[in-house]
Amino acid sequence: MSVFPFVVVAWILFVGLYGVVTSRHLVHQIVCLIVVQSSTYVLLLGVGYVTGAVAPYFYDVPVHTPAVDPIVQALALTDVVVEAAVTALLLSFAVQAHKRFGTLDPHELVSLKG
Amino acid sequence: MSALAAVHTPYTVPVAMMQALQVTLLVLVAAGATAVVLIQDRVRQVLALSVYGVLLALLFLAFQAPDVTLSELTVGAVVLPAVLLITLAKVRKSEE
Amino acid sequence: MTPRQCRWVFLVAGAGLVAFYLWGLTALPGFGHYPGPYGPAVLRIAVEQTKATGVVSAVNFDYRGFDTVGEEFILFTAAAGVSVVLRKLREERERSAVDEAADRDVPPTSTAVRTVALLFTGPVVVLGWWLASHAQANPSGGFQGGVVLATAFVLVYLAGEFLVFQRFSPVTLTDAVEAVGAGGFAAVGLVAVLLGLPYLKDYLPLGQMAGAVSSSGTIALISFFVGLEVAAAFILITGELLEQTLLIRRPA
Amino acid sequence: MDQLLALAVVVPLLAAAATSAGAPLFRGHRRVLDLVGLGTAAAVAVILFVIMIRTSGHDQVYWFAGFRPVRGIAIGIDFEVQPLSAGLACLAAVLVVAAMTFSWRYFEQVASYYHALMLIFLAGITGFCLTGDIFDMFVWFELMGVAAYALTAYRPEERGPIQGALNFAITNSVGAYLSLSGIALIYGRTGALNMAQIGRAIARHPGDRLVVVAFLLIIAAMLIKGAIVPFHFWLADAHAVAPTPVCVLFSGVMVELGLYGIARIYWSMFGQALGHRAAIGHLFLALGLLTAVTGAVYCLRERHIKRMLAFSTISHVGMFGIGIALLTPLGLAGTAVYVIGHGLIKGALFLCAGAVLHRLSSVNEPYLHGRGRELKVTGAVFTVAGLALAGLPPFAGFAGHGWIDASAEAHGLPWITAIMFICTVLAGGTVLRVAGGVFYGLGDPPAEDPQMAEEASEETSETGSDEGKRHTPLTMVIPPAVLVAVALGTGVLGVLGKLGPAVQAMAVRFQDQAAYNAAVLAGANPAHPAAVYPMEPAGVTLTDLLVSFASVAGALILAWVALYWRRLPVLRGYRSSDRLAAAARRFQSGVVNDYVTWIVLGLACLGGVLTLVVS
Repeated sequence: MSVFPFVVVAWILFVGLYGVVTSRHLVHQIVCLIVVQSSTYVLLLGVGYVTGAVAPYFYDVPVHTPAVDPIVQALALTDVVVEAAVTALLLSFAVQAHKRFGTLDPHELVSLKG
Repeated sequence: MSALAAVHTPYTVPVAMMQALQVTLLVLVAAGATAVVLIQDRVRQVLALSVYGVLLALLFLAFQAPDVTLSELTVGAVVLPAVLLITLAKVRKSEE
Repeated sequence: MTPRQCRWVFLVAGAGLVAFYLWGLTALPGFGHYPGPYGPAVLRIAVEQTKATGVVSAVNFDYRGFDTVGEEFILFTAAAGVSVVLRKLREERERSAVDEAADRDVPPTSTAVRTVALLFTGPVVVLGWWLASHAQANPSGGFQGGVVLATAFVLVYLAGEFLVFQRFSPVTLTDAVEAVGAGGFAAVGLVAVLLGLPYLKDYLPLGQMAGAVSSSGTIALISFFVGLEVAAAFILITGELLEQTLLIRRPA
Repeated sequence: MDQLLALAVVVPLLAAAATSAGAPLFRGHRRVLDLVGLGTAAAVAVILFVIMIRTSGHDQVYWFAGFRPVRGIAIGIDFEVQPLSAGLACLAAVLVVAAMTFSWRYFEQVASYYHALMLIFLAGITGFCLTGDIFDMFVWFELMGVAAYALTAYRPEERGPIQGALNFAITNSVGAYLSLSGIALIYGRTGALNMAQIGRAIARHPGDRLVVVAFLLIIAAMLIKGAIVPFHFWLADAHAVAPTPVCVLFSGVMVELGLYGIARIYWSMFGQALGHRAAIGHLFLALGLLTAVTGAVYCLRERHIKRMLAFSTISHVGMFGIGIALLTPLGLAGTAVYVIGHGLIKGALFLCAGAVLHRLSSVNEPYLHGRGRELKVTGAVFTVAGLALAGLPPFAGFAGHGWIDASAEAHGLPWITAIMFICTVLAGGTVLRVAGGVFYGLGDPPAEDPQMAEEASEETSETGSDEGKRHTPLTMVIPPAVLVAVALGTGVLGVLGKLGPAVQAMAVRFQDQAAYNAAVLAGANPAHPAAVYPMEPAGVTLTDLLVSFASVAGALILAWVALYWRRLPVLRGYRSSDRLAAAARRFQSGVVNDYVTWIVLGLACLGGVLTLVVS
């Protein structure tokens, strides 16, 4: 159990990147990018976990009860916002790309090269 | 293993039970990520992403992070799939 | 590279990179054994210092509040970027939002969906508002509240027509609300500077009761602005994309 | 506690929010927006300049919300400012002022978000430069990135900008997520996000494999942003198509920020833990050389002027990488001055290209041949800037380049001088070729590769209708001239010896991890920072002058040959090889899947080498 969550993190990163590299449709590719990013949430929350500890909320739990790390949770929240922001922007590019190129296959979305 | 021992509080769920839950959810999340990447049909992929978002949210709950669970549920499982579906509706027309 | 070459190169290189990554990951102190000291240090003082029982919110809006300023502006910038990229271009025409049977893009809304959506709108607004205003106590905060609030507007769209959605959330107003939300957060911090304190220093009097809305100083205020910003940003983003799908047409 | 540190980031953010909130009021009053944007950028430039002066004696640390470290544990976010970081951010602010002045008459109708996006971009750069917290660095990096993606796609009615923005956004996002993984890894080890605290924690356990992995992952985003080969492919796609005023910022400062990030991360966190091994320096030297040569070669064969300038930026970034990888104070000092010189000059070149685009509606070199004769001032500025890029004394680039050379030779690496010389000649010569052909009609009218000409002509005017294009507005002529003048002034200071010792002292402080630690965690300012390598003389020698005049001469000869090669007996029968062009296109394919594959391949190789080096 002590490394299993991190193996899952590495696996999610790998399949996510595989998806980005092999995708033939921009929206599909953007979804794969979301998967890549999701590996970071699992990693963040995984490194801050303390076995047996409570969530860092002390509304109905006495203060100073051992709790898991609140910092990584705050970082993961920021991460979720970044995900939403980048995805929205990429999707707006995809909409315009579809208008200009008539396709969303990354291999055909080429205007400048060399 | 680290020198730190697991802590115990009056609110602690039995560790074995918690671990079983976490392992199950981790396996499901790994499978979910793989499914999201491998599904080629766009609409189905977005639905898979939504399910994946729910799985992640449950995993975060098991990681004692209810705040992130709430965000992941609202963003990852609802808003992003909705926005993706709207985009797909826009780009679908000429593909068919 | 051809797609085939791309895939093979990736399978080899990606396996190498992930192996390297795992090599580092397995050196971590084992799952469930977070060593600190950042988290424990904050847990030790947070409730006492900020009067917020939700320590994650205390971190987000106080200890690491400056990160959250940046985070809100990331969302703000993304919404601005979406409106720039999806603005109506000169050659494009806009068709009327009235459902034209011949060129229908979405199936008509059934009465069941309409009723359920309308029934949910009210409670969702209340829930979003509650979440946004209880950052200091529970697993909630401006961000989650804001997203839920935005969902309420999308429900209005589900319940009726896009035009109603647009009437409920006119772009200029949403724009302004978004800017006020993001700018408001930054300005709350700036007031501290005007008072001669470090940026974002909590200058409001703290109450005695940990977890109450009025007790946690600027946390509640910041959470309110974040809620405004997030709700407006998501409404803008969804609205721009919906407008593309439903109204904008290629030049005739 | 100096409140200016916080204001440098908060002021542009608030101004951006204000322009956006007040957008309905400003409709039809674009000048108000222009003035707010310009005023804010100028104010930020002044603030950062003051910070740079005030930090020249000792570092400044600013704890947000007043959360000072408790017993060596940072619980809040800090800004840790040294003159080099403030100076780089100040360069960005100056370039934003120039770009905004230029766009006074440039965009025919500017959507209100242009100013907001530019100011947010500037705020992101400033936060990235000043912060002392690794996650905060990631946040400002992302803010800068998101603003940059949106600005790249500012003209969505064309194909190029959309494709460029997509490639830019996807590659850089992948990098950012890898960085975040690295941050999470190092957090899992040290339980800290403050860079000084992390550095102190990991220095206690040398040889930790997690540290090596985290180091590579964290700098992944910076390698991509810094366009180090093979992570550079997105750059040409994005720089060639972004609106010209935005290109000024991309080439002038954003790419350099990637290298700054690597340097900051290395010298505040990983230097001691990785043992300051020469082998790590050599690894980055190799990357820098590869980047410099690749950029220069692609630059030479490019006919799209903005793309050509983008490749020249890649070449120069390689040289900056070399300067940093020497790990010496003089190398870093030279890089700092070179970055300033290059940023100003490259900004001027892009603005001139923008003026050409405004008047002649093209940036296609073969098409423009001889058509730019009327643009007298623009042509003159472009030519002078080209000469400066080729190393003409006493421009700032000359001093910086010379110091890097001097430091390389002092460490027994004279061949670096030779390669940097060649790259400077290639990049400078190409710019001079364009200057000669376009503005003075020199050379034979070119008959060019039709495919490349077609690609180059894809760029259409950014300024809309043809009305009022009979002359170039002063707002497009003056900014590039002023930038060139500032580069000249800085260079004169350098040549007179006023800059050398001061900048080198700054570099020593930048590289002293112990002093950084003490400043952040103990609030102490050691008077005598310890240099990893000894200080070296930073004067201008006769050899420096000779070498630089030789490189200017070389660039002029190269430009002349490139313009008249058909008349030369040796080259008369030469045809540009299709196979060569096809090979070049295979790498720079424009397909983002390929680019991400290259990133993964590059990182896997770097990971392997780092593993061998450290273990």
